[in-house]
Formats: sequence, structure tokens, C-alpha cells
Amino acid sequence: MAVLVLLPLVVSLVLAVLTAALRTPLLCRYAGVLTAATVLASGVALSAAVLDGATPTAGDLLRVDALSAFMLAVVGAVGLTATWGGLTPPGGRTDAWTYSTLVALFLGAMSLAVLADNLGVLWVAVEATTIATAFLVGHRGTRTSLEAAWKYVVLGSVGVAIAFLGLVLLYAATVSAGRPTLSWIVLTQEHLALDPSLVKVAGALAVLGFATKAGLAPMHSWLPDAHSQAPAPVSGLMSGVLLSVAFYAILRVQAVVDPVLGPGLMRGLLATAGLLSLAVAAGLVVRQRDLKRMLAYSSIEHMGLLALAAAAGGTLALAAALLHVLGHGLAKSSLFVVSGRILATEGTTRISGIRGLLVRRPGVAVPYLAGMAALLGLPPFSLFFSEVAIVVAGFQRGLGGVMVVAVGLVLVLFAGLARHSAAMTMGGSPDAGPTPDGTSLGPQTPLVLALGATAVVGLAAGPLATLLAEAGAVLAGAR
Amino acid sequence: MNAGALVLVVVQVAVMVVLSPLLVGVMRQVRARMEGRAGAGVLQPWRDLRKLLGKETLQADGTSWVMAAGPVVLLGSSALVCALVPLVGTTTFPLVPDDLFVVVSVLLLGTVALALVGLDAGSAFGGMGSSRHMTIAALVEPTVLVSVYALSIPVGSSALSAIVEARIADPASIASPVSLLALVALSVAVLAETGRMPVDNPSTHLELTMIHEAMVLESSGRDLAWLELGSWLRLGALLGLVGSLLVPWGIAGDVTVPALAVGVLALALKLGVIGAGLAAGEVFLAKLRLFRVPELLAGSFVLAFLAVTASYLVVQG
Amino acid sequence: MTPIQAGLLTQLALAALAVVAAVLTPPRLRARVAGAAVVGLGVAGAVTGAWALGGGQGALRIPVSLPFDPVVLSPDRLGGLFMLVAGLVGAVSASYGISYVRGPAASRTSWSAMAVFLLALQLVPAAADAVSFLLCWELMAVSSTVLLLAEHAHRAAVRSAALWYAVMTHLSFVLLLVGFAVLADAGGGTGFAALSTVPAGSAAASLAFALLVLGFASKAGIVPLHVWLPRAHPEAPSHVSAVMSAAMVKMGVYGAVLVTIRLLPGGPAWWGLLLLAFGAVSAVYGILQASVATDLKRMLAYSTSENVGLMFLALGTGLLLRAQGSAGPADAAIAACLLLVVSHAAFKTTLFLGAGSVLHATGERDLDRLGGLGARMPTTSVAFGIGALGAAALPVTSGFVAEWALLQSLIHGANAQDRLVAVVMPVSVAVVALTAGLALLAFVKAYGIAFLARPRSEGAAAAHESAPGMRVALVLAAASVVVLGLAPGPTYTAVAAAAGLPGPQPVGWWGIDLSAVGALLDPVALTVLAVLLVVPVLVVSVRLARRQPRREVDLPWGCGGVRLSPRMQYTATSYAEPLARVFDDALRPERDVLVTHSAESRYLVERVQFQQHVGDIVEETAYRPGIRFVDRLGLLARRLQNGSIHRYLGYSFVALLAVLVVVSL
Amino acid sequence: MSTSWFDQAIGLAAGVLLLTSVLLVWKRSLAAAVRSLAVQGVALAALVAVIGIYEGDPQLVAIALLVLALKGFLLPWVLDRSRVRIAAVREETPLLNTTASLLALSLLTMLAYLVSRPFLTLAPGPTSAAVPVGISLVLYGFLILTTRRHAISQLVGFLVLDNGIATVAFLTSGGVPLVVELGASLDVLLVVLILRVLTSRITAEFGAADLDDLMELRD
Repeated sequence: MAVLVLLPLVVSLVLAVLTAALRTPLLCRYAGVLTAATVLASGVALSAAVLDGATPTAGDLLRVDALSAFMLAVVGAVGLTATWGGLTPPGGRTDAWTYSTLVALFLGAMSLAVLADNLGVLWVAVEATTIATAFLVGHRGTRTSLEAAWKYVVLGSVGVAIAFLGLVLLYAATVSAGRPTLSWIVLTQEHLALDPSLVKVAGALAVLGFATKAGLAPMHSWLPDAHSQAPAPVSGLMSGVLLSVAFYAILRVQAVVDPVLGPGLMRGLLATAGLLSLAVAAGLVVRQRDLKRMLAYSSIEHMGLLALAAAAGGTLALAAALLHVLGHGLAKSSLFVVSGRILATEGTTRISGIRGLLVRRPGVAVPYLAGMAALLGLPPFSLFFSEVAIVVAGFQRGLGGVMVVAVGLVLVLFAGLARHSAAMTMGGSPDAGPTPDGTSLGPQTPLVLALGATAVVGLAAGPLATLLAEAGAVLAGAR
Repeated sequence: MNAGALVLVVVQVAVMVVLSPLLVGVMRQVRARMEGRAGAGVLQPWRDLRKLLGKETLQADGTSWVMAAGPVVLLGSSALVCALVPLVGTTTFPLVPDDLFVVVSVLLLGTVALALVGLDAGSAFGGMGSSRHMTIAALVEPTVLVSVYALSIPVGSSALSAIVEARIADPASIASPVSLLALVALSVAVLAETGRMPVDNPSTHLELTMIHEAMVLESSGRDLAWLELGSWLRLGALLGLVGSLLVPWGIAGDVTVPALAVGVLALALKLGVIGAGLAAGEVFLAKLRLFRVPELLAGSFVLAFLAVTASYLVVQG
Repeated sequence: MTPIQAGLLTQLALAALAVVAAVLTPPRLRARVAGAAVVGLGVAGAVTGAWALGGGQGALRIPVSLPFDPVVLSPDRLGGLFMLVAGLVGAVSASYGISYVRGPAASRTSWSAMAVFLLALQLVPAAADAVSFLLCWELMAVSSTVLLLAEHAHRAAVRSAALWYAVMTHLSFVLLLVGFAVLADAGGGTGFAALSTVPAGSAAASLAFALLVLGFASKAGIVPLHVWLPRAHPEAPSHVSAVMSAAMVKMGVYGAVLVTIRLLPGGPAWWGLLLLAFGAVSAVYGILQASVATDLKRMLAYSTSENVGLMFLALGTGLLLRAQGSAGPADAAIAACLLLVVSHAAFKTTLFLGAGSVLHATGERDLDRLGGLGARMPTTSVAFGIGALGAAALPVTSGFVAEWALLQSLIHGANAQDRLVAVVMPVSVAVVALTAGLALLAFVKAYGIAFLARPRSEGAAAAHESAPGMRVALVLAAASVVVLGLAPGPTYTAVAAAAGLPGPQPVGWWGIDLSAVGALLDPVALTVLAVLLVVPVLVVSVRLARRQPRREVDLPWGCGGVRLSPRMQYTATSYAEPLARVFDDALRPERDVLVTHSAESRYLVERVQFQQHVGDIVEETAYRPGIRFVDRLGLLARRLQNGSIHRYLGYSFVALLAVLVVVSL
Repeated sequence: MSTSWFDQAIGLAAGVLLLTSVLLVWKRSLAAAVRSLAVQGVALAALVAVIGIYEGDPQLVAIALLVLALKGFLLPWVLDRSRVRIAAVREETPLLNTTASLLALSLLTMLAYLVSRPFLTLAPGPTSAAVPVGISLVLYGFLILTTRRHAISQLVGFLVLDNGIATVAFLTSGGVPLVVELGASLDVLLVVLILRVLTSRITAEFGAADLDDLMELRD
């Protein structure tokens, strides 16, 4: 079992090193895909194991419960979508060895983050993602990408540093309770006599710090720049899972803090951050001019919804949050991949420069629209179910007012996103027939699989439902 | 089916077919005399009808079956109204009650037929008449329904015969303010609906003023005959209804020969008096501008509405 | 497996089959194969609905991956009625669509969306819990948006129509979501059984009622939430407009009935008043707009708004009267609401399909450019005429029966000892009467201008009767209008069962006896009497005709033999002009008189052009400023992200300081 | 070993930490800033060493050496190289002028004391008493990051912030677990290296390392 736990870490590391060392075209091209596939396989296998009642561990630091297994599978699935879908015809810049190495490391770091039992290790892994992606954001080497990279690294590291301060204080609290530890399972299970006032500061700082990385307002500022400048697959990875991994960290911290303090503090912080995120996203989507920035703000929106779900708490909201993570990850990574193709064919990501896609380039427009439908929370995509569940759970847990404001903002976002999407895809030039495209830009299969999966997972009971419920229960403290 | 009701229906329709052209004749004659003309005689409408039925019927190119069917529908609906409204007697079929809403709907069916006839020829006049006709009909409907609603409140039924019977039984209710308000409102509505002064001038062919005449311009021969007879029946039935509500006496409560005879005589009398009064009034009235008509109708609606609310206040004390 | 379960499964299977057929079959066969499957789907829905209406039981569980309460489809009688209506409308419209659709509306996407749309429509009334309701509801919204977008590449208006529709329908969804969430919180679960445990008098129930009704009103096209309707209906392919207007909009009514009758029965009087007020405003505003509209389908769309308004008015009356304790009239009003639903489904299907045939044959939707179609398209003309009679609520059509029942309940309702009712009821009667009057004008205009007189454009002159498949569907729909009008008894029995009202007394030939208000209606008897009276006239006419046949002449007389050109005819605009003047303040039309002077002299006029445009005043005054406001906020919000890293760090720093202050206080 | 010695040593180290950071805010010369940072690193190492010696923990002493190498020498050196390479001399016009910055410092210090109250109540002692210094450092670092325009200044700010966290960590619990400590240190090092690379690229691309030039990405 430990092999399964270590597999994603080892494979990503080995592939990264090999790619950096050998730099063969084949390895450069497929290192990311291979890593993602490994992560996914390992995630699925671990999920199965967890459902069988096992709790695989590797050493003191790595421990897999339902939540970890699920998140690992999400990292793998989204990673696979982004990397596979991002395979451009040979010769593109994404073949560079640095790119592949960093993508493999990035995936490895995220895997480590979700597998870690120790909150410190979790933090190190999250910070490592910043390091791995810094050059990926600046990969295009243009002025704007450089600017984005700088903002990303500075804002990201500072934010995560704050989270570290929080963890330090948490550790201090355990020290004074006589049981120095950062192990999550110990913190949640052993009911240490932690000092509430210290845990309060610690938890608030940790959440604030990880919220930076999760793209929650007002610490979101790096996100639109980084997402719009990174190569499309990297944007997909960052938006699809990196944010969620950071959010996962918040969930873990919340699970430690809430039993000590009661849910009030975290609820207040997360609800505020969630509403602010929705407001910022809504405000900036309305008159958005750039496709990728628009997608980035949509990520902020969905992170806001996740924050609200976490604020609500309880098994339903948490399971919904996790399903939301999966659905959003798959849809958003697909959309970023599509945005890369749009950039390649249209030569721009300016919304006003993209017109009549559905007529001219159905191979791009159809996945775009499907992905957007998923993001807008339309059925049968799973985001529909998770959003409904979040709102229902929010009301049940006494966050009715917050939810009302939230759905109002979501409505504005819906209008904005729908308007821009319609402007880009609908209408058009009946004289110019469809242009052959799609396949020449990259494989369609991953998009079909990802969006298909998004459509199916909401309507699938069985193991997934059990896993989600288990993972929600892990956080709610029932397991 | 109730044999008595059947007899009554036959009598009513037959009497109205006879009387309503006479009514028009009387009205024209009164008017002519008051204006200092000799007039064509009371029987002129009958002679017109006979003449029209004998003439050939022309149909313009591009017109459709509506030109032929419309007049029949109008006549049929008018006849049905005559059959349903308590004019001579109050006995009704158990399955075809003289329900207020049914009567109004049947009336409107004729209105629609006439409006379509006006449109069918495709002449500018026809369209104009049709448009004005429908506009007025649309605005009249609330007044009609609300005023009869006001009258129905004390009875608790929307059946006209029940209302009339109740008024015979309790004559005091006729003079009540509610009843008077409702009757005035209803009368205005009837004037508008039948195209009398001050809404329409029935004796003119000036395009600025005409409504009814504009619609029948393209009809000829028997089509025109049916249209005219249908319109006269409507006029007769509606004036007869006002008469029955205002002066309910004489209306046959059961179907016996004497009662029917009295009913017919009473009806003829009422129609004659109302028609003559109306004609006399028309001499002194100027036709309203078309766009002032809604004001008149709004006024009548307010009266009807006041009648309803007042009746509740009265009922509740 | 119960028949209901089998029916639900069959619907799912047929929808899947239709999607597969739409995707896989070649374009030549697609319409027939996929269309047949969709027709089958509709029929399956109708049968299942009828079974449920008859009291059949059965549930189908939807698997979802979140730990909700069970997500279940299980139609009750009320749901069965709406499922039946949706299924029939869908089946007829789809069979019409088989011959009707061309081009983009016949694409794989459109046929698949049609199948999903119909499925969702039929499953909304089957939902037995909030989650499955919302699921079907959204599915319905999404698929109809896709259908609406079919011709996006050809007409720019489609995009804006779809956008309005999408946003308004999402607004509706959001309101429903919050409303159900409030109820679920109070009732302790998302199943309808749990929701209905909330006492109707509680604050939560009232809040939920307000939210849900607003949400349903938005879908139902109730003013002021109707703005999507006059945009979406004209731009959708006509068979889709038919389903949208005749069935989808009804789901809003279904929702309102569901909430007030089934989930939260016995609500306070103001619930009824609210519904009544909404309904009254919509009815009058909708029909006013319809009267002055010149686009045939836009006019039908506004008429939908009117009809739904009447349904809300009827429902509101029912609730109000129930709350005031007069049960008999209340039951009649609720039955009238459902009768209106059934009737509107019949005649609006007819009208939209008829409009589709007109559009198909002439390429025109503008009434001002139609004319003379009666001779060219006899079947369509008759069918549309019957539909128009129904919409104008004239005897003996379904529309007449429904409005009759409504008026009966209104005038008898006021017997309650209540001043509020005493004022509200006459106003309602006046509203219904005015609505009926204006509807008369609107439909005389639509029928007279489009089908009578002479063609006003080349397209209209070149019109031809539509394909047999379309005609069959049209005739079926039109026949249903007459049959429902002639024999309202069975329908009344059905709606009474659906709403859980006391069973009505059968009377005469399939007539209605509203014994609670002492009124009865037997259209067959009325018709027989009418026929008896018309027979002599006909006999005379026929004899005269035999003696002296009708003579065709070249030209109408036209007041003196002026050579008439079609341009001299009244148009739809001029027809409604007097009315537009009367209601100037409510409609605020924009009138332009363009005078072209001749080149020689300014005193000589070469041409005068009169244009009148009636916008939607609700949209202008309520929505536009809102949109502009949000837009301006969007511009302001941009300053948040002005690119300065210091500002960004500042945000984080301020957040850090704020959090530190908060936690250390 | 007497407690008062320990008290004084802790106090001294904390004082130096605080002083250097105030200097960092005060001075605009970049060379001086890097020097102050080096001194601060040494002070931090000293602090760790004192705690290690006082508690007799050889591991902590080893960590002190590591801290000395990293924060006292390696990072300042990297920074200095960078500064020399792009020929940066001074921070020209910070967004907040010096007076205002210094006033802000006092407010931030008060906040830091407020935040550290739990430590004083939980375990009174010299180390707890010095915790506010660490928190202050974090806030100062953030202030420098927010208000300074030059890329090198931001790096300095980041390192001050990091030093603050490390100070808190060592003062409150004698440092986080070793593996975390190592990971964190490695991460910081890598971040600084990345920022250094980016700084030189920015200088090459924009002609200066003034961060206000980085305003092309906006809405």
C-alpha cells in the first residue's frame, strides 16, 4: 500500500529528473501526461483501498484517508486533461524540457500536498508548487508573462508565508499542550488541550495564507495575471487543481480549528472571503475584455463558492465542495485547453477579437460551450448538483443571508459569462464556412472525456457517492 | 328539452325578426320628422331587406369565404342573442341558460364576424371601420360585464332571466341607486356596441365618422341583407334587454298564450318607446370624436364599477 | 414495476433513443427518425401523465452522488395533468417539426435538444423533491436555450433573445433554488413530503412562497418578469415556440399551483392577492402589447403573457377566496386556472404551428407584409382561425369555457363578507373583461390582416399550403381546441381530480355544472340551438344562391371604383392605431413621421412615411437602467485590478491586519 | 548558566532584530538594506543558538549554524550580487514616505503586541516576551513589500517577513519539526533565487527594476 502512496511522488520526481537530464523529445512531450496518468491511477487505486476500509500510510508523514484519495484522483484527472489536451503538434514551445520537468514537479508537489498528513509538509508542498510554476507562468518569456510571474511569486510566497506563520503558532500551541506535533490526524483525533486564543490566531493566519494560494479575495490579485499569461495547460492545472489543493489545505486547517473554537471563526472568515471573491469575480467579469482573464475570474467565483461551502460545513456541504472541486477542475482545465487553441487559431484572447466561433470553428467552439455550460452550473454537469447542495446546506446551517447574496452575485456572473461566451461563439459569418480545425490543434479525446466525466459524476451514485460522503465525513469529524 | 322554452325561443326570435326592422324604421322616422323631413316610412327597412334579398350578390376579386359566411354568422349570433335574452318571457332551457357571459360571448362572435367582413375586401374603408369597431368593442366589454355583474349581485346569479324575475318580484330594487347606476352604464355600452350616437352616426357615409357603414361597404345582395338584419336584431335585442331590466313588467313568467301575447305587446311597446326616445335624443347629440369615445366608455365603466362596490356596501349595510 | 415506473423509464429510453438517432442518422432521414422518437416520447409522456392523473402510483429514483434526501420522480395527479399536457403538445409539435424544420433547426444538436427538452418538460411535473425538480427545471431551460439558438448564425436577434432568455431563466432558477432552500431548511429535508410539513402561516413559508412564486412567474412570463418571452418566442423555430409557449411556460403555472395547493396549502389571503395582482397586470399588459404588436410571433408571445396572467389571476382568486372561507367559488377558480392551462395549451399550439406554416410559406413574420393567405393556405387559415377564436375566448372553443368558469367564480366569490374581496372581485372582472375585449381585437387583427384581403408582399403572394405532415399536426391541434370547447365535462373532471377538488356533476352532453356557484354550461346544447336558428337563414341563402349565384367581380367597390392597390389596405399597425392612442400612456409608442419633400420645392411633399414602434416599457424602465448600473459597476470594478503589485500586496496586507485585529480583539 | 543571562541574550538578539528592521524601513539605500538584512540574519542565528545552548539542544545549535549560513550569508550575498548586477543604488520614492512609514511601524508594533498576548498569558518568560518582535518583523516585512517600488526592496521585504516567522517559530517552540524546517528553508531559498532570476530578466526587459513598470496586466 505504501507503494501506491509513494508512487506518484516517485514517478514525478524520476520523470522530472530524467527529462531534465536526457531531454529526449519523446520524454519532453509525454513526461507530464505520464505523471498525471500515474497520479490518477494511484488516486483511483487508493480510493478503492480507502473504500475497502484501509488507511494507507507511508512513514509518519504521508497518510491517505478518503479525502486525500479523492483529491489525489482529482489532481490526476485534471492533470491528465490539461497535459493530454495541451499536447500541441510537435515543435511547439511546450516541448521544451524545462516545461515538462516543471509540469512533472508541479504534479508531484500537488500530490505531496494532498498525501501529507503533516500540516508542515502540506505547507512545504504548497510552497513548492509556487516554485515549480513560477517559471511556467513566465514560460512565454514576454514582458507580460514576466510581470505575471513576478506578481505570482511575490504575492504567492508572501501569502503562503503567512500560512506558515499560522502553522508555527499552531505548533507552538501543541508544544504548550505538551504534545508537539503538526500531524493532522493527531490534531483532530487526540483532542489536545490547545489554547483557544492561540489556535484562533493560528487558524486565522493559516486560512488567510492558504486563501492566497486558493485565489480567494482579497488575496486573489495574482490569479488573473498568472492564469492569463501561463501556457494554456498550465493555466488549466493551476486553476483546475492548484487552487483546489490550497483550498484542501484550508479544509484541513478548518478541521483542526473548529473542534477547538467552534465553527464561528472559520465560518466568518470563509463566508467573508467567499462573498468577497464572488463580488470581485462578478465585478470584473461584467466588462471583461480577455478570455483567459475571464476564465480566471470564473475560478475565483468557484473558489468563493467552495469557501461558502466550507463555511457552511456539514457532510452535505463538504461532499458538495469536493464534487465541486472535481467538476470545476475538469471543466476549467478543459476550457483553458480550449482557450489555448483559440489563441492558436485566432491569434488573440481578446474577447472582441473572437467572433462567430461556432460557425467558423465548431471543433473549438463546441467544447468551449460545453465547458462553459458546466462552469455555469447547468445540468447535467456535476457543478449543478454541487451548487444546489451548497445553497441548500448553507440555508440548513444558518447561512441563509450569505447564500442569498451569493446566488445574486452568481446570477450576475452568469449573465456576464453568458454574454461574453455568446459574443464569441454565436452569430457569425455564414459566408465563411467551417474551417477544418480541432484535431490539428491537439487531441479532442481528453476534452470529451473530461467534460463527459463532469456530466456523469453528478448523476452517479455508487462508489463515488460513498467516497464523497466519506471524505465529507472525514472533515466533519465523523471519521 | 323543455317544450315551453322551445316555444318561447321561437316566439322571441320570430317577434324580434319582425320587430327590429320596424324599430329601426320608427327610429329613422322619428328622427326625420324631428329634423323636418318627411321620412321614408316605418316600413322602409323591411322594403330594403326585400330589395336586397332580390338583388344579385357581387364578390370582389381576392375576397374569401368570409364575405359569404360572415353575414350568416352575424345574423345567427344575433338570433341566438334574441333567443337567450329574456324579452318576451323568462323560461329557459335547463342546459342553455341565458347566462350573462354566454350572451356577451355570442354577441362578440357577431362582432368578430362583422369586423372580419370589413377586413376581407381589402379596402381602406373596411379596415378602418373594422379597426374602430373592434377598438370600441374591446373597451365596451368591461362596462357590459361589470354593469350586469352589479345587477346580478342581489340575485346571486348571472342568469339574465333570474335577474329579471327578481326585479319583477321586488320592484323597489329597480329604483335603487345601484340599479340606476348600472342601467345608465349599460345603456351607454349598448349605444356604443350598436353604433348609435354619440359613438357612431348610423346615417352617414362620411369616412371620418363612419364605423358600421364602412364595414359593410363591400357587401351586396343577400350578404348585405343578412348584415343589416343581423345588426338590427342586435340593436333590438340589446334595447329590449335594457327595457326588460328597466321595466320588467309584462314579461311572461310561464309559457301560455295570454302571457306570451302580453309579453309580445309589452316588448313592442318598450322597444317603441325606447327607440323613439333614443332617436329623439340623437337629434340633439353631436357625434363624438373617435378619440373622445374612450372617455365616454371610461365614464360608463366607472358608473358600473361604482354600482358593484355600492351594491356590496348596501348588501352588507 | 408499476405502469408509472414503466412510463418514466420509457420516456428516458425514448429520449435517449431520439438523441442517438439525431446524432447517428444521416441528415436526410434525421428528421423522420429522430422526430418519430420524439413524438413517441411525447406520447409516452401523455400516457404516463394520464395514468398518474387517474391515480396511478410509482416512483423512479435518480442516482446522485451527493448525500441529498432521495431524489425521486413520482408524479401525483396534479403532475400527471401537466405531464399529459406537455406530452400532447410535444408530440403534436414534434410531428409538425418533422416536415417543418430545415437548415440549422434540423441539425443533430437541435433534434437532440428537442428530445431532452421534451423529456425535461415531462419530468418537471413528475419531480417529487426539490432537487429533482430543479434538475429537470434547469435541464428544460438549457435544452430550450439550445433550441432557441438554432438560427443564431442567420439572425443577429437570436443571440440577444437567447441571452435574455438564459439570464431570465437563470434568475428564475436562482429564485426557486433559494425558495426551496428556505423551505428545506424549515421542513428538514428536500423531499416534497418534508417541504409540505412547513405550516403555511409561518414566516419561512411566506418567504419561500414569495421567492418561489417570483421564480415561477419569471418562467411563466408574468409581467414584469416577462421580458424574455417576446424575444425568445419569435426567434425560436415555430414548433419549438409552440412547445415553449404551450407547455414550458405552463411549468411556471404548475409550480405556482404546486406551491400553493400541494406544498403549502392554506396560505394567508395576501398570497392570493399577490398572485392575483401579478396576474391582472400581466393579463392587461400582455394583451395590450399583443394588440399593438405587428410581428405575428411576438404578438402570440405577448398573448401567452396575457393567458398566463389569467391563470395566475384565477389561482390567486382561488387562494384568496379559500382564505376568506368561500370554498365553492374558490374551487371553481382553481379549476378555471387549470382549465385555462389545458385550453391555452391547445390553442397556443395551434396558433404557433399556424404561424410556423405562415413563416414557412412566406418567409414573413411581419403582419404588415402578410395578407390574402386564406385563399392560398386554406387548411392553415381555418386552423389558425380556430386557434384565434380560442385565444379570443369565443364560443365554442376551449378558451371560452375556461374564461367562463373564471368569471363565474369571480362574480360569485364576492359573497364572502369581506370588503377586500368586494373591491378586488369587480376589479378582476373588469380586468378579465378588458383582457377578453382586447384579445378579441388582437386576434381579429392577426387573422384578418394575415389571412384576409390581399397580399401585402411578394412573399405573401407566393405563399403555398404547407406539407401534409404539418397540416395534420395543425388540424389535430385545432380539433383539440374545438373538442375541448364542445365537451368541457371530462376536462373539468380531470382538472378537479388533479387539484383535489370535489368531483363535479356531469350535465347534459359533456357539460360543466359549477353547482357551487349555481352555473352550468353545456356547449353542445348551445351549439344545437345556434344551429337550429341558423338553419333557416342557410336555407334561404342557399335557395337564393341557387336562383342567383354569386358573381365574381374584378375590383372591390371601394367607395367609387378607385383602383385599389394592396398598399391602400389597412395594416396591422394602422389597425391597432386607435387602441395605441387610447393607451398611449401605458404603451408609449414611438411615432416617426418621415416627410420626403420633392426636389423642386419644400412645399411639395413627395412621400410621407409613418412609423410606429412600440417597445416594452417594462424593459425600458426597469431592466435597462439595471443593466446600465451593473455595467457601470463593472467599469468601476476594473480599477480594483489596475496592475500595480503594490496595490495587490496592499489588499493582502489590509486583509492580514484586519484578520489580526479581529482575532486579537 | 543563570536565567538573567539568558534573558539578556534573548532581549539583545530581539533588539537587534527589531533595530535592523526599523533601519530597513528608514534607509533607502539598497546596499545598506542588504547589510542590515545580513545583520538581522546573524542576530536570528544568535537567537537560535542562545535558545539551543540554554535548552542544551545540540540539534538547535546545528540549526543555528544553518540559519547563520543561509540568512546571515547566503541570501544577503545572493541579493547583493543581484543588486550589483543590475546596478541598483537606492529606492527612489517609496509609496509611503519615511515619516509615515515609521509612524506605521509603531502602529504595527502595537498590533503585534496585541496579537502576541496569548503567549504571554500562556507561558510567561523571556522567549514569550520576545514573540511580539517576531510578529512585528512579519508586519514590517509586509509593509516594506507593499510600499517599496524596487524589485530588490521587495526581496528584502520578503526576507524580513520570513525572518519574522522564523523568529516566532524559534521563540515559541524552538523551531518547527526538522523536516518542515528544512523544507521551508529550501523553499525560501528557491523563491529568492527565482525572484533573483526574474529581477534580472525584468531589468533586461523593462530597462529597470522599478515594479511600477509592471502594470501592463490590468483589467
